[in-house]
Amino acid sequence: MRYFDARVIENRSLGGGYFVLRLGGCESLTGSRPGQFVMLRGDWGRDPLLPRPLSLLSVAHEGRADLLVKVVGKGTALMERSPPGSRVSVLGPLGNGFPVPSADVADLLVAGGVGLPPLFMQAESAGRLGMANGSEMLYGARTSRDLVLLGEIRALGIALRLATEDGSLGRRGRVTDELEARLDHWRAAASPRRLRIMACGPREMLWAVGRIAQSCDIECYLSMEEQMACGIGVCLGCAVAARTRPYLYVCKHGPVFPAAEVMAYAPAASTSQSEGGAQ
Amino acid sequence: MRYFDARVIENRSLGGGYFVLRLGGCESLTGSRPGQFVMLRGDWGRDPLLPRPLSLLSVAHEGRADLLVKVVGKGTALMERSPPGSRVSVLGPLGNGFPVPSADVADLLVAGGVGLPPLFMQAESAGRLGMANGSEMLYGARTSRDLVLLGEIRALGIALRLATEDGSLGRRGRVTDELEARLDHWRAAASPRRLRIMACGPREMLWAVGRIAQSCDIECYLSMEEQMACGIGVCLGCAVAARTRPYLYVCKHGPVFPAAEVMAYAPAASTSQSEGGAQ
Amino acid sequence: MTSSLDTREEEAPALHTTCGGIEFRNPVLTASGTFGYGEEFDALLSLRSLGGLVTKGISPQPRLGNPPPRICETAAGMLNSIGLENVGVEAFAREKLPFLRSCGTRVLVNFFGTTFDEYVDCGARLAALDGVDGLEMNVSCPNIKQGGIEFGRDPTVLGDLVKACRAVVRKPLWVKLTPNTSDIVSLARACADNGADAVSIINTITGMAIDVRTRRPKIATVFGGLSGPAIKPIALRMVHQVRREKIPIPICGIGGIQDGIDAIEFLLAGASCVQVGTQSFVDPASAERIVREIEEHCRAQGVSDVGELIGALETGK
Amino acid sequence: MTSSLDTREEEAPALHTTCGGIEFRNPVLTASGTFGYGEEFDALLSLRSLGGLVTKGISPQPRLGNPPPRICETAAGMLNSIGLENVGVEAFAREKLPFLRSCGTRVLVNFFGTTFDEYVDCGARLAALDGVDGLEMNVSCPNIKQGGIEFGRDPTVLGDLVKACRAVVRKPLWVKLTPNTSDIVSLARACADNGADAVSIINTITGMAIDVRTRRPKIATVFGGLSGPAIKPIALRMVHQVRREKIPIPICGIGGIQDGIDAIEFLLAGASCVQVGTQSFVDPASAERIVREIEEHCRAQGVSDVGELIGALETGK
Ligand SMILES: Cc1cc2nc3c(=O)[nH]c(=O)nc-3n(C[C@H](O)[C@H](O)[C@H](O)COP(=O)(O)OP(=O)(O)OC[C@H]3O[C@@H](n4cnc5c(N)ncnc54)[C@H](O)[C@@H]3O)c2cc1C
Ligand SMILES: Cc1cc2nc3c(=O)[nH]c(=O)nc-3n(C[C@H](O)[C@H](O)[C@H](O)COP(=O)(O)OP(=O)(O)OC[C@H]3O[C@@H](n4cnc5c(N)ncnc54)[C@H](O)[C@@H]3O)c2cc1C
Ligand SMILES: Cc1cc2nc3c(=O)[nH]c(=O)nc-3n(C[C@H](O)[C@H](O)[C@H](O)COP(=O)(O)O)c2cc1C
Ligand SMILES: Cc1cc2nc3c(=O)[nH]c(=O)nc-3n(C[C@H](O)[C@H](O)[C@H](O)COP(=O)(O)O)c2cc1C
Ligand code: FES
Ligand code: FES
Repeated sequence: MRYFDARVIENRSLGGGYFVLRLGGCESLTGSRPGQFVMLRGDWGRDPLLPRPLSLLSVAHEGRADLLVKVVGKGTALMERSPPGSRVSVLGPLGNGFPVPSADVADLLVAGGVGLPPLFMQAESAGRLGMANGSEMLYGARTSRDLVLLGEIRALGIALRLATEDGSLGRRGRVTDELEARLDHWRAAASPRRLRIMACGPREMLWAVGRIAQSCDIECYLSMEEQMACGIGVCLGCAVAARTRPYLYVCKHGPVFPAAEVMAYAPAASTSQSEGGAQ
Repeated sequence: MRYFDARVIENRSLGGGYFVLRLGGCESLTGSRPGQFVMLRGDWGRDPLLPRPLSLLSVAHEGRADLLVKVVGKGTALMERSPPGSRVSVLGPLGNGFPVPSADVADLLVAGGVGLPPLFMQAESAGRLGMANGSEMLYGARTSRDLVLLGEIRALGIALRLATEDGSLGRRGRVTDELEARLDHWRAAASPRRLRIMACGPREMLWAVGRIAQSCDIECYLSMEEQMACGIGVCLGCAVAARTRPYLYVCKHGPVFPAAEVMAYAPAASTSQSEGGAQ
Repeated sequence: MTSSLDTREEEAPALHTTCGGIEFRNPVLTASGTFGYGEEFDALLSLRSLGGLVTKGISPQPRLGNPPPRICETAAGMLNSIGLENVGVEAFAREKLPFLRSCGTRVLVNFFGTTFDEYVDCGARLAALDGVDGLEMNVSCPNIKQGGIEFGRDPTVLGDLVKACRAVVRKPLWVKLTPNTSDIVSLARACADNGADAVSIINTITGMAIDVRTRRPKIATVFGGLSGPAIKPIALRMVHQVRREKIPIPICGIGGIQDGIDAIEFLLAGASCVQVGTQSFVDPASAERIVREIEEHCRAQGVSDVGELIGALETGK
Repeated sequence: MTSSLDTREEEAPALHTTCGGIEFRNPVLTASGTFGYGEEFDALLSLRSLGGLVTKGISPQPRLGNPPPRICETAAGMLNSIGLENVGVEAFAREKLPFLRSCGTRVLVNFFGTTFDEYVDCGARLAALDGVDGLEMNVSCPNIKQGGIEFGRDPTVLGDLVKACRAVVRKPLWVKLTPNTSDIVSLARACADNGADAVSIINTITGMAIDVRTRRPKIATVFGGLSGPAIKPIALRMVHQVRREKIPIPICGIGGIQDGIDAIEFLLAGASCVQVGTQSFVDPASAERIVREIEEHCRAQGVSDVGELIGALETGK
């Protein structure tokens, strides 16, 4: 973990408020694991004050790091407007990351919306290890506009299955519907490889994924989000209720947690479904 | 006085931290008087919070307005970085402005550093009325780097005399030294036209100009600065001690004041000189 | 206006609210000392679009105010030490009131004194004026008899002052509380117990700033009042503390409001209306915009009457 | 380091300062709750470059803290309601102190209890530990016996608490005051009168924020503590108020410090040293940078000893 200045070397808009920020000067991020994140702050005075947590999308040689960001508020809006050459402060890599791909395990990478980056990086890493074709990525969002980097994902050599709530691309419905379908398929196929689920996305989606995994007794990892101030475990701000301890910290013990660790305090299915549906 | 959105259409650096911001969409500023100012705020969130007062440098047809700005802190630094197309909020024109040029009066326009804009606009206006060649501009700053827009000033048809503290351009010394020299000259020349002084610049310079004018009994106008919040006379923040009333407001009664109105509370010459000299 | 074209007439959410005996077209007022006597803003926004305005604080006699510098900027805020400069009751009635009478919005007159008697005198004279819809008492003034401590800091002193003014003011009487207290609830209770119609929460918080080069305070009087977005969390907390204790008079929420969302936070915390202060310097048309933003929020959230929002905070208790 | 190369050795301004019985290399400490137990920052700045650090608040027993969400951002600040979660004295001594003993800077341990006895017990046990240079008592905790009002809000209660802890703590004992008061001077005086070695001014200011979509508080406990640049003017004012009254113990200034200039404002207002809190989240290397900026300011202004700045505010009185 290092704290350093980096520069935006490219800022590529993907439409729909999504953009990829390519940073230079990130040598210290070499060797980061998929699922790890950085705290990032631009050169923008006191508004907003705190740095923003962003997952790594990809880390390349020569100190290049890519982030996939969606505009949701002030900080991300300022990032979207950062031209190449802008200075940003970076603290990272932070957090634990996903388990490494393994030859005897088939990973189902479940991404919801802007939860894509850690799973993209996981797929990239699986590809590098020659294990991508055993796994698949399920990627869902509201509309086709929210499904980004599809070409790049396919280029990683991983099977990609899409879902949109409005049916504009892939399955009409939630990514968890697709997950259930795929689990049926895998069970029917009676693959010799053990199944494992890794998910990142909105909280309701994570709970739904966790419940599916629990009901099928499949190993499952969820990448969680919480409000963060420090990113390094000192402010104790990013607490999540956990099973083995009253609270764990997303920035330090996570962001990736075994589902069982955090599912204990997930709301009951019905509530969560209706909350999600009320949108 | 109007409150409206304008756009930066050009942002020209003059070096040394000076730049000219050309705004489009300023139709409401047409007819502004030299010495009037605007409250300007960029699209930059809460830091800094308050708009910044800036004198008009020039107002042209088709809603174009030029401002000459020097970077001194956060707000001006953000303005310097505003690319063409940036949105700014403008409130103006504000304040009173200088007296209009008159055929039987020779005006000595005394500008110190970034105090140039109102006097530039005054000279421009004199030029338009065909009275520029009767007047002269005395323009002083620390070094030649701080003397900007010299070609533009000369193009207005007004005589220009320069002074720098380090002697790098024009007279070595303060602009008030040049002023005294010119007053000697005018007295010797026994011109039929009445003399009048208009000045804008650092406070110490204004007090010095005011004292010179008082001692020679010459009509004199000083453009003052104070911290401002509203620019329209409601916050009562920009008070200056005055002769005819305990306090007058720079934004409402000024920024241009007859020297006698504000000189009553100017510090004694010695203090001011030594303060200035201590820099 | 524009937005009502987008949607059918009957869907327009009801924005009117009542606070402290005054009915307002909508819950957005402008705060004392940040909106002059209204006139200056006539060219910048539609006064008729506002719920109301509160004038600069008036004292029985004109006051000169403090020496400059009087203001400075701070992080997301500003300090001011204007020194309660104002034209006095007489000039107010003669020069400012005629415009206010026809400005098309509710007018509250903020007032103060430097002694008990001055407060009572000032309140009585202002309440007698036609065109004044209500009074807002500024109790953040130094009480000379009590060694310069603000009148509004001690619940007993405050209660007595409110009672004395109440006796002579037959119009709605609001009291604007100081946040320089460890117990805003007791102050609010003292007002309610002594006949105030509403409390305005909060006035500025005492602060200071220093110019490190000159080693002098940035404000000539050393201390000044902090306002702006910086204080919003504190103001909101105080509003909610008073609301939670079920003090039986309504609250006008003030402090750092920049947009409709901020205003709605105050309503949810328990305010019946709000005042926009420093933001009128940042964006002179903000009060009108905030009305629009509240309306948009109500539409988007299916709120048919802004009254549904007042005190609707869910704390799970 | 780099800057001392620019200039001749003998010109380096003296930065060391003494506050509340502890000598510091320079006046910049890091604030409790924002710097963990130091370890996490070892990779981010040079701990040896700091004047000192203050640990997260320790209680006799471990505490779990509050449910999430615990923090949210506000204008130029943040709210937190961590709930004083900590590892407890025992685990602190066993797991955290070994690192702190060799970290190369002064270590103050922030502590608290939920009863008088817990305070005394905790203070005594911590003071007995080797490697602890001093204690900072956090009195912004709810006193369960007094209906949840903070211990530090009443000068009498506070004085008694300080006296009780003083009797068992033979190391420097600082008291960190709550700003949720109308009279910071009386609180500081109660500390001085009862044997405290210094006062730290200020802790966070109670505030709140609301999510208007869900109508719930943004912090699970409804109220949280406001910190960051937003509160700097208030903190600075309180430091100066205490200094002005010539309370006979030194002050450690805290609240919204972002850079060297902010730190110097506190020194001029009367603080003998400062603590950097929230800024360590904004810029984890800031405390070290602030030391450098203070040094640069001293050079630029011809100040040969940072002590010259302490209380050097010129108010013209
Ligand atoms: C470990 C982690 C990894 C993340 N990775 C990515 C990523 O790769 N790409 C991406 O676009 N986003 C990511 N996020 C979310 C991202 O941090 C927030 O979208 C961002 O902080 C919002 O900042 P803002 O200033 O734009 O929004 P704000 O104006 O601060 O707020 C807008 C909304 O976002 C919510 N929000 C603000 N801060 C956070 C936060 N720290 N965590 C969760 N919600 C927040 C607010 O509650 C509000 O509803 C990640 C978050 C975490 C915790
Ligand atoms: C009527 C008027 C006309 C002006 N015209 C021009 C102009 O044409 N061009 C130009 O470059 N500048 C002009 N100024 C000065 C300009 O307003 C300040 O330089 C600017 O506000 C500084 O903002 P900042 O955020 O960059 O600096 P800050 O970070 O706010 O402060 C930097 C320094 O500038 C001082 N300062 C801040 N605000 C003001 C203020 N409102 N008035 C005076 N000093 C201030 C501060 O005390 C500090 O020392 C004018 C000021 C007034 C009052
Ligand atoms: C320049 C200025 C002058 C003020 N004058 C008064 C006043 O005369 N009477 C009063 O009760 N409050 C006065 N206030 C306080 C405001 O009405 C308001 O309570 C405070 O600024 C907090 O709101 P804000 O954060 O929206 O500005 C003044 C505030 C400012 C900034
Ligand atoms: C997340 C967080 C946790 C804190 N924990 C403590 C604590 O345990 N004990 C304490 O005395 N102060 C605590 N504080 C208060 C700080 O030490 C400091 O007094 C306050 O934040 C103001 O300084 P700042 O504006 O520089 O942050 C905490 C502050 C924050 C933001
Ligand atoms: S963000 Fe500070 S502990 Fe996790
Ligand atoms: S700036 Fe507000 S009165 Fe002049």
